[in-house]
Parts: sequence; structure tokens; C-alpha cells
Amino acid sequence: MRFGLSEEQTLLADSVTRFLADNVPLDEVRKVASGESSDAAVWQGLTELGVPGLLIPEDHGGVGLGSLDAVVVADCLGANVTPSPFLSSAVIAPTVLVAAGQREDLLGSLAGGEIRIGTAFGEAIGARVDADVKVSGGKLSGKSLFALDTHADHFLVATKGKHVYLVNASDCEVTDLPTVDRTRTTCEIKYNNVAAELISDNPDVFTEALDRARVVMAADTLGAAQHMIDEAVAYAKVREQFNRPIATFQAVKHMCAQMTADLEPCRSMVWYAGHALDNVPEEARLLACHTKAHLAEVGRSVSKTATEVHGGMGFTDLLGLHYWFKRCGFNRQMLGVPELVREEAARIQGLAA
Amino acid sequence: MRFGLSEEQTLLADSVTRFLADNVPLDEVRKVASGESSDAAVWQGLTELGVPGLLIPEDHGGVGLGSLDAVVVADCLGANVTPSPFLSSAVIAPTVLVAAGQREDLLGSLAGGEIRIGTAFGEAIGARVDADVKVSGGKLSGKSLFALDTHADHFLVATKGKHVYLVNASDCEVTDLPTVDRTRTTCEIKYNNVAAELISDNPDVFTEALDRARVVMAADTLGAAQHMIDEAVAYAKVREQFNRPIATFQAVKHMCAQMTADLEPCRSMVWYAGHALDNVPEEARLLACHTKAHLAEVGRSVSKTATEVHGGMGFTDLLGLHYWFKRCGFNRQMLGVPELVREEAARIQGLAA
Amino acid sequence: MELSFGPEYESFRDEVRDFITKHKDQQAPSGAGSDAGKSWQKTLIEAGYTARTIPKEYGGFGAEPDMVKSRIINEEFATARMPGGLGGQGISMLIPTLLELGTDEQKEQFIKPTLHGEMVWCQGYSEPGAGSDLASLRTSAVLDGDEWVINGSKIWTSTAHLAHWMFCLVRTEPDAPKHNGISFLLLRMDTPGIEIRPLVDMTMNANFNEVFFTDVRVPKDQIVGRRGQGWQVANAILGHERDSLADPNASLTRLNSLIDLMKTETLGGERLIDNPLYRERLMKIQGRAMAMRYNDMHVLSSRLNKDQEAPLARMITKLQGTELRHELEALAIDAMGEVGLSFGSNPYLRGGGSWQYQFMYFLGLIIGGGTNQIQKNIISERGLGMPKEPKIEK
Amino acid sequence: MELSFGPEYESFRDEVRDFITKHKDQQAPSGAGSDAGKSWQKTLIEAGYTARTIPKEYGGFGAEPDMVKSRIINEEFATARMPGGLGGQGISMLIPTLLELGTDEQKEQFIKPTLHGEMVWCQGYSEPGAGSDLASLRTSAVLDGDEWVINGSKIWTSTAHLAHWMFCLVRTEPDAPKHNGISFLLLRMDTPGIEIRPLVDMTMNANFNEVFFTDVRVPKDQIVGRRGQGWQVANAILGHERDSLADPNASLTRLNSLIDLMKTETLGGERLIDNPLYRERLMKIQGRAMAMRYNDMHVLSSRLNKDQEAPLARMITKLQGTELRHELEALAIDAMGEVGLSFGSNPYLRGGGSWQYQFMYFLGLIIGGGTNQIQKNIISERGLGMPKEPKIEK
Repeated sequence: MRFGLSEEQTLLADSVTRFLADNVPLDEVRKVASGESSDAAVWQGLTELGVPGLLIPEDHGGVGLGSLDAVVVADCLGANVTPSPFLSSAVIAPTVLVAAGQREDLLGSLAGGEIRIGTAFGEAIGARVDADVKVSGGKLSGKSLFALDTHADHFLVATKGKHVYLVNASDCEVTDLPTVDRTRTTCEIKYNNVAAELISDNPDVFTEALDRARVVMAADTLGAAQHMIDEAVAYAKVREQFNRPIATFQAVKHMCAQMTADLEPCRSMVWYAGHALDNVPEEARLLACHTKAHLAEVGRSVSKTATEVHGGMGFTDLLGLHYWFKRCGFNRQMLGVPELVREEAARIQGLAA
Repeated sequence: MRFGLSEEQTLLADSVTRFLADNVPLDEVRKVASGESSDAAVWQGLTELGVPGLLIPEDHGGVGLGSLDAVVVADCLGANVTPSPFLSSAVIAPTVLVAAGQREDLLGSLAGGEIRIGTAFGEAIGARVDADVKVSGGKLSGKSLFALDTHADHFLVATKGKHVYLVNASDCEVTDLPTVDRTRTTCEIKYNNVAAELISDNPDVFTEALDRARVVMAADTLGAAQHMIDEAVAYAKVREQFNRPIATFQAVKHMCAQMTADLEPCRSMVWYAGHALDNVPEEARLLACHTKAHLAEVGRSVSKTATEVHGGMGFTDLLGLHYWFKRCGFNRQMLGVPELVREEAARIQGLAA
Repeated sequence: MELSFGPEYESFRDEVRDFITKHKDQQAPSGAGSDAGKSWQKTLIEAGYTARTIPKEYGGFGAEPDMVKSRIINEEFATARMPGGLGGQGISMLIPTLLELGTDEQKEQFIKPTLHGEMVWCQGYSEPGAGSDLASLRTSAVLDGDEWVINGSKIWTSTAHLAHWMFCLVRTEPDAPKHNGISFLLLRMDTPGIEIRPLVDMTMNANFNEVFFTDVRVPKDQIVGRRGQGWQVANAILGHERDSLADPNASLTRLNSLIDLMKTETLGGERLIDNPLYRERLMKIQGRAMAMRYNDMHVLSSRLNKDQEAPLARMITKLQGTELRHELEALAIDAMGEVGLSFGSNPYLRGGGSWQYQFMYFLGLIIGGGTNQIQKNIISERGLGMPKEPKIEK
Repeated sequence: MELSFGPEYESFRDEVRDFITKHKDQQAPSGAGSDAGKSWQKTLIEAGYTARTIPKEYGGFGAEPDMVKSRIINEEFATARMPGGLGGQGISMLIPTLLELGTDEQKEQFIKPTLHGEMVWCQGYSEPGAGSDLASLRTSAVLDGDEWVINGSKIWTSTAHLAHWMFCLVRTEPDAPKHNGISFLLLRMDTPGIEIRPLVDMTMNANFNEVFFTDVRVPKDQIVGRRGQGWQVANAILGHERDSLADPNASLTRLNSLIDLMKTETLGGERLIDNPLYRERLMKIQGRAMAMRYNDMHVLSSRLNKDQEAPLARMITKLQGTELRHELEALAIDAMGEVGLSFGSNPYLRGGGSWQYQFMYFLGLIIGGGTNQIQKNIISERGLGMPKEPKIEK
């Protein structure tokens, strides 16, 4: 019995972390966030590590790894607030295409980083009324809001009925919708009778992709929150006030202890959820919901407390701590806020209508 | 402009507090709670101070004071975990009888402490299904649960439709229902076609009494919680561990500071709610709901934290701190749990159906 | 419980309302330095609705201090959304300090132009190494002939780029105990050796600045109070600033905006207010906000009535008020789901982006003005009489 | 991630299940001293399902330590609700201590009768003045000829009234630094000079006792380890106790009872589970409880695999687990409204009164076994490498 990462997974984490440390330091994140540069170079680098093809079967040009491996990578990306279309292009899109067995020709291009596929899932999760996607005669009309990846070449669009369609970005009117977190992009997509290819009319395909995406998003929060704790502890040890490091104050120590106590079990939860997606199907859905919701809550409290430990410095842009704060905030709201996801958890167990 | 208690109200608080300190020390509370003695002697003493007649007009033998005065007394009773039927006999019953203008002949006996009137309001607030009071031809059948005051001579029984009836306790089957808090009694009342006198078929009469009762109950929590903070601060100053008073530990100091920060605004809220009941009718209902619910939450967190500050000693019966903990617990659950009362607050503002 | 201010004050309230009616078309003047702003300031001073208690000789209205009248003015202006007088740290902090502790020459020189918007000030207190422990500040001023020579840096200096002058705390007696080695100096921002760098914060705005001093020379007499007394000079008025960080009436106004939002916005086809979970959170926050409002009335009352005291009620406002506002903004964000993330130029932005902005800004206020950990120290030590942090062995 | 224990262990699991099937009518023996209890203990030891690793010569089963087998036994017994072997502090704490640090004579004399339920022990560690700061304990033992003479008192002594013997910490070297002045003694509870007083707690049960010593004389050789080594002796096994205070599997089992309750109980005509606010709180707690379960698997795995470490995962269990359970019980109480207050003889009592009982009991556990404030000190200092509380000037 061994609960935890395999040696290969640890190596994977090390190599991604090393790449990010060398190639995507905070300065680079700032550039992408300010619009000075795009995430294309980062994605190109990650492509050389095989990241886009992580979940794509080897016979389609991918690496053929599993959900827990994606969790490992997401943890690293979160820890480094890495700008990238990982969630949409490397997680959701491959999952949908493989599960549906459709347009598998795109998988190779995805794995090779040649195309990016964004996702517009809001409609199927519970979206605003004015985001209304309609399908008629193989054409889409209406619009999607807060779709992932403004720079995508294609979009997978889910309807209320959890059918999934593929559209070309160039056929649509795509407008960037900036959020607090500028390390990932979201957009509005307007469909004006746009040709759409039905990828799946099986709601299970949508759900499989959503579950995976939620766990991966939770892993991103895990990484981001752990980074904030590490920074807070390190800062407290060197920052002096009243002639002593603030780490000697019990109030500061207890803030750090509480953050740790809250986050540490999340690591095991995220790992197990990643494992269950591929290996324990009967537990996977419930775990995906709970992991998404629980990490959202812990991400919020940790990111607030870690900022407080940094005092005024945490509020400034000088250390850039806010990029992690906002990353946690983005992960909380996207793909279902905690209240909505917990209600799904209750439904899965027959506890809600 | 003067926000706060009048000189008379301060004197009232002083005289009740002095009486309780002299006559109802913790040892006496223990006796009542253990069933060794009843609350009759306490009530007799409070009668000599005029407490049962506080809200009863002078021409009916009472003192003719107002809601804020009742709040002042409840604060003292809570601070001393005083066993008594104050809420039912001195607050709810007089309010109902005066507002309805019915059976005002009972008011003199209430004021004189000769009779006690219990209240069974659960049905009209939102009760268990098996507590089902039915009225037919002036007779009651069914039962009430967790009615206030097992030792009452009469009960005011509210129906789902917020009509209020008066029954004689001796006509009913009354069984004590012990709760964690043994300083007040609750009971089951079985009605076997019992003669019942209609006191009011006007829901506003019921509501006026309920609002007042909720504010008074919140005041009881205020007193109990303030006592627990005072005890925690005092204990922390004398209890030594690691060669220093635990009050020198920042963790302990911050627990006490947080309790204070949470409870201090409650004092002003309870005062104003007491004032509004009699003077600002358009605000009274909303305030009654919010005050009840907010004090319930603060009462829970303060009573937990104050127990923790006392360490193991807080968990034992040696200091009797748990009587205050349980008092706060009782006040939280009776006459509407916070979730239910907040939903009423939303309805009052037209924010809920 | 007597909540009216009495007939005398009600007639004063009527006066204020008349004034407001008369000026109901007044627009908020843009920018501290604008002529419109200065002109409106003049009108308000003449009517006695700003600079009310500042002596006439220094350009004020010259009335006796009267908290009730001040409150009535504030209430009526807020209700009518009538623009108030000029603000800023020169008016709110420096003028009261000078009135109490300045020399006649300083009063003469600084108060009137400051009041009339001719002279804009910034505050130089905090330093990168002196936040919670402000008294450990290190920016030094050494007397060289008739001049102080200042070296060091300041942080959190709002409006530094607009200010003509700065009032600041510097260490003049390096060998004295830390609270007794500080002096309160006044200096022109165009003095050579001053560099201002905007300080971007998590909202991505430069609400503050850093200010660096290199051999900045300031005339010897630009000191308020005596050498080494600067800590006492600054503290004479510091307390007032903290209270204003968490005004309960502002919380309730904001809560009403949130209610409006929840009544109009939908998610998943449902009005936000119709979701029982968000409605419950809204009601919880409303209950807390109401408690804070009555707490504030209690504080006011204790100031008006000499026999009343409410030290705890006052001490807890910053701690509770800032957390409350942060949570209030968080509820709006949560309830809006993905839309709640909007920030920057985005057609789905609600409230002009204020929900995310204030969510972050109030996290800043949880930290600023004495972190909430410092607040808890103050409550436990000054409010509850618990021992100070014990001295540690070196 | 390999979550099976492998085929070897699965066949062991089958063996355990066979045993359970064979004994499925076994009732939980009542009371530690009952013959039924002793007889069941004997059966379990012979099968190797309790006292598994204790050497045969001392009355145990004599197997090699194997955490996985122990866990399988625990899991299967728990699932089948099969009564386990005798518990108590003699078996769980004293025997491991003696095995590690006792003399041959002590092992001979104490282990077997303790294991077989003939000798019942209580623990004398905490004192009224020594709780969080246990090492400051003051109960003294002074050597007088061949006997220790003990004076002082102990608190939180569970089963003191049933115990034949006590193992306790006493101060034998008053002049040594506090951690080096303590010895670990064994004494008969019928020794003259011992008085036991039941200690009623907030649940109104006497789960604990106080024990008072007046010139209690104990033979000199009834010491484990050397003089002044008692602190180290006690700490050799103290850590294990804390973990068991907040078993995540117990939390999940309890959560299922709460779900059952919420599905059957009604309030205001509505099943509790149908109330969105209580359902949301239930789901929040379920999410946290699940996280704790996987955290526990992580801890187990780090014990089984020498290359894995999970020190933080282990350190946080008591802090998180006790708060979680307290909140879980609170939800049940809240959801039941007035009915949730029931306690004592009351036909509307649900779960035998266990909701209120556990609500209070787990508040006790938040405090006991190292208060949650002490836990946070440990996490920050040992887990995060933050500095210890600085020494204070006297």
C-alpha cells in the first residue's frame, strides 16, 4: 500500500517546476498579466515537456498519462501562477474528444501545441440567463460567457442538455473578458448561426470532462495556496517588528499553523480524487465535487490569511503575492462556485432533488 | 441624544443583580438544575422586586415598564443563569393578554407571582410534525412540545394560524422534557379535548409577543456571554502555565479580544431592539429577528471560546461555567433557530417568499 | 434611551436641508486642486458646513465644537449625496495638530492655505521597516547648522505626487528610547533630494507611493512640537483616523447596493436573492452590520454624555468593520459566480468593478491602520486589562 | 498510488472475516472486570487479534509488528461491530512503556495480569496546576529509606475508582530543571493516603477523577526508568494517544448517522435534509471529513513506506479532527431546532442523547490531549520551523 505520488510523478513535478522556475519567473507572469506578452511562449515550453499531450493516448501523439499526473502538473502550475491554457487545451478538450471518440484527428495537434481548444461550459453548469446557446440545424446561435482561453483556435461548447459542439474560433465573435486573474483568459463568444460539429450528445462525456477539470482546478489551488503559506512562513521569519521576527509572535504562528492545518489534508484529497477519476469510478463524481468545493473554501481563507501575515507588503504589488490570491479566487468561481458544486454532491448521494 | 440605559434602568439592573448575587448564587442554581429544589423561591424573591409585573400596566397591579426594562432584567438573569419562568410569565403572557385585551383579570395574579403562565408557541413558529395542536368547538386536542415552564398553572397555546388559546395546566397531561439547560424548564403538553379559551385570533398579537420574547431571549444571551468573557479574562490573569499567567500569551489575549469584539456591538443592538419594540414599530420586527439570530451566533462562539480559555477547568463542573454555555445553547434553539429567524428577517423586507 | 438630538438641533437640521436644497445642482468638484473645488470649499466654510470649528482668523467658520451639529451635517450631506468639503490628510490631520501644538507662525503660515485647497499635504509616517511597529522608524534627520538633513524613505504615502508639502516623522535623537527620539517635521515636496515612486497595490492601482529622501535639507524651524516629541505630536490625533476606516453607515449603504444587485442579477435562471444560501449569508451580514450601527450610536452617545463610557465599543470598530466589509464584498462576488470575477474593461462588470475592488481594498484595510492583530492586542491590553506582551530576553 | 495492501494481506483479511463470522453472536462484554470480558480477551489474544505484538512470555500473541495487519483487524472489527479486546490506559500506554523501558521484574510482574484484565490501571499525569504545561507538575515523591513518600494531587484520572494500580509522574528532584526532575512511579491504589474524588464534567458525567495523595508510601523499586527520567519515559509513548482523539473514520461513520437523522427527522413539516441551509452545512462537513480521511491514509502510508514522510499530515489531525466533530454534532443540534436541546430522560431524545453529549465531549477534546492552542504551537514550531515562544524577562 502506498498513498501518494509515484517516483515518476515526483520526477514529472520536478521537471515542470524546474522549467517554470527557469523560464516563467514572476517577471514573466507580470508581463503576461499586463498584456505585454502572451502565454504562447510558456505554452510552447510546456509543450516541449509534453504537458499538452499528458492525457492524450500515445497512439494519438500524446504521453498517455492519467488524471493524477494532470493533478501533479496543475499543482506546479498553480504554485507558479503559470499563465497557460492547460485546463482547457490539456485537460477538458482531450477528455471530451477521447471519451466521445470524435475528431481524434485534433488530438495530435493538441499534443503538439499546434492548436488550442477553449471551452465554453458555463451553460451546462448553470449560467447567466443572457448567455443562451441555441442549436438549430447544426448551427449555433446566441452566446457563451466566461469561456476558457480567449486565444483558442476552436471551442468546445456545452449546451444546457450537456451536448458538446465544436466550433472554429474564427467563425465566432470572440471578445476577451478580463477577470481579476490575468494569468488565464476568459472570453465572450457570440455565435451568429455558426457551423458547429456535434462531438457528443452523451451527458456522461460532458460530466467526465467536468469532473476531471474540477479536480485539476482544485490541484491548481492547492499549489497556489501552498506557495502562499510557504511565502508567509518565510516572510514571518525575516520580517522584524518590535525588535523581533514576527514569526516569534504567537498570533502570527497560529495563523500559519491554521493555514497549514486547513491545507495539508487538501493535498491528500486532491491526490486521491485524481486517483479515483481513473481508478474508482463509483467514487469519482462525489470526490470531484467535494474536492472542487473544499479547495475553493480553503483557497480563499489561506490566500486571505497569507496576505495578512505579509502585512502591508502583502497588499502591494512589490512581492506579487496578489497573483496567487487572485489565482485562488479564479479557481473558486470558475466551473461552479462552491455552493452549486456542493448541491451537486448532495444530488449524487440522493440527498437533494 | 442619549443612546443607552436611563438612570432608572441602571438602578433596576443593580437591584436585580444585587438580589441575585445575594440569593441565587451558583450553588442555588445547581440545586435547581439538579432537581433538588425548584425555582419557586427564586421567583418569589424576584416578585418582591416587581419583576413578574414589569410589563404589566399599573392599573392591573404591575409596574408598567417597557421592553427595554425587560431587556435590562433579562441581561441580569442571563449573567447569573437564574432559574425562573421570566420569559413566559413576565414577558410573553402579559404581552399577549394586554395586547389582546383578554383575561386581564389574570394580570394581577401574574404580577403578584401567584400564578405562572407557560407558553406553547412552537406550533406557530415551525414545529415538529407530531406536535399537532387541533382546535374544535372550543376544545384543544393533540399536543405541544417544548413548551416553556413545566410548572405553569396555565398555558398560552399558539396554533399554526397564530391564534392563541388559554388552557389550565391541570386539565392537560404535562410532562417535563429535560434539555441541556436545566435552569429553565420545557415540557410536553397533551390535550385530550381540553377546554380552551380563545385569547386572540389576531396574528399580530402573537407576533408582538414573539418579537418581544426574542429580544428578551437575546438579552439573556448577552448577559450570559458577557459573564463568560469576564470569567475567561479573569481566569487567564490568574492561571499560570509555563511560569506566566496565560493572559500573557497572545493566543489567549486574541481569543478574549475576538470575543469582546463580537459581543460588544450586541449590547447596543439588544438595547436598541428593546427600545424599538415600544418606540419604533416600523423597525421592531426586523430588529427582533436579527437580534435573536445574531445573539444566537455570537452566544455560541463566545461560549465555546470562553470554555477553551478555561482549559480543562472549563470542561469540568468545578467552576460551573457550563451552566452559561448551556444557557446560550438553549436561547439559540428556542423560539426559532437562527436559520429560521433570518428567513423571517428576509421575508419582512420582501426578500423572500 | 433618547435618540433625538432635541428641538434646537432639529432646527439646525432644517437649516442644513435648506442649504442643500438651494445647492442641489452642485456637482462633485473633480480633483483637489480644481478651481471648482476651491470655490465650493469657500461656500461651505462660509455656511459653516466644513472647517466649522476652525477659528475665523485661520480661515475657518469659527464655531464652538459641537459633535451633534457635525454629525447632522454629515448625515444630511450623505443622504442628499451632496459633495462635502475638501478632504485629505492636511485638512483632517495636520490642521488639528497645528491648532493644538503649532506655533503662531505655523498656524498663520499653513492653516488657511491648506483649508482653502491652496496647499496640499501628504503624510510621511510608515516606512518599509516600520509598519505595525511605527515607533521603530529609521528615516533620520540630522541638524546641520540651521537645517535638518533627512535621509531614508517613507511608504503608504497617498497623494505624494499631488502634494505641495509633507508632514512627517523622522528620527532626530538616535540614542534616545525609540518613542522619544522622533520629531515631527514639515517639508516642501519640491525640496531637492526627494524622489516619489508610485506604489501599485493588489487592486493594480497606485493608491499609494513610496518617497525616498537623500540629503533633503529642511529649515530648522519647520518642526512641530519640540525635538524628540514627534511621537506624542502624531498620536494626539492618530486615533481619529482609524475609526473612519469602517464606518457602519457606509456598510449599510453598501449592503443596500448588494441587495439591489441580488434582486436584479440572475445565475442559472434564478435571481440571486432567491437562492436560499446567498440570502442566508446576506441576512447574516445584515444582522452584523446593524449591530455595528447601534454600536456606533453608542459610541457617539458616550462622546456626547460625559457620564457615559463606551471604550470597548470604540476599540472594536476597526477590527469588526473591516472584516464585515470584506465579507460583504465576498458575498457579492460569490453570488455572481463567474461574472463575479470580472475586473477591468468587461461589459459584464457590475457596480463598475467595485465588488472585486472593495474586496481587495478592505483586505488592505484589515491590514492597514494598525493590522487586525494589533487591534486585538489593543482590545485585550487597553480594553480588558490583560498584560502587555512580556519583554523578551535578548 | 497503490491502495491495496497486496494479496498476502487480503488473505489475512479473509482470516479475520472468518473469525468474525464464527463469533458473530459475541456480545460486547460489560465492564473491564467482568469474567466475560476476560474470557473474550483470552479468545482474541489466542487468535492474534489483540495484544498481537506482545511477546508470548508476557501473555501476548507474539507476532512481529505489522501496521497493515493491525489496521485490517481494526477495520474488519469496526465494520462488523465486533467487540474488540480490553482497552484502558494500562494496556494502551503502560504495557508499551514497560516493554521498552521496564526491568525484567516489572515486565514479569505487570504485563500479563494487565493484559488479561486482572490488573486495571489509571494514569496520573495532569495536575490542577499542570495542564498544558505538564512538565511543571508538583506532586512530590521524597525518598525515605526504601520508600517514596508522595504528596500532591492528580486530575483527569479516568477509571481511578476502578483501577488497582496507577502509573504516575512525580517530582523527585526539586532542584533540577523541570523536565529533568520527574520520575515515573507505579503504585497500588489501595495504598493508605490516597483519596479519589469523582470529577463531574459539563456532560454531567463523572468521566474523570481527582486523586489526592497524603504521605503515600511506595516501595523504592516501583520506578520505571531512572530517577529524573520520568518525562522521557512518559513521552516515549504519549504521542500515540493524541492521534486517536480524532479518528477520521469515526467522523465519517458519525456523519452517516447524521445523514440518517436528517433523512428521518422533520421540523416545520420538512425533512431536515430538504432544508437547503442544513444540507449545505452537511456537505461542507462531508467535504472536510473526506479530506481528513485521505490525510489519514497519507499518514498510514508514510508509516508503511520508509521513503515517505508526512509529518504535517500527522500533526494536524487532532486540531482539525476535534473541531470537525464538534461542528458535526452542532449541525445535528441546530437542524433539530428545539428538539436538539433534549438531554436526559426525554422521549424526544435522538440518538440516545448522543448529539448534545458529543457536542460537549468534543469541546472537551478540543481542550484535552494538548489544547488546540498547544497544537498550533507544535505545528508552527515543529512543523513549520517557526521560532519557539521567546524566553521572557523575569
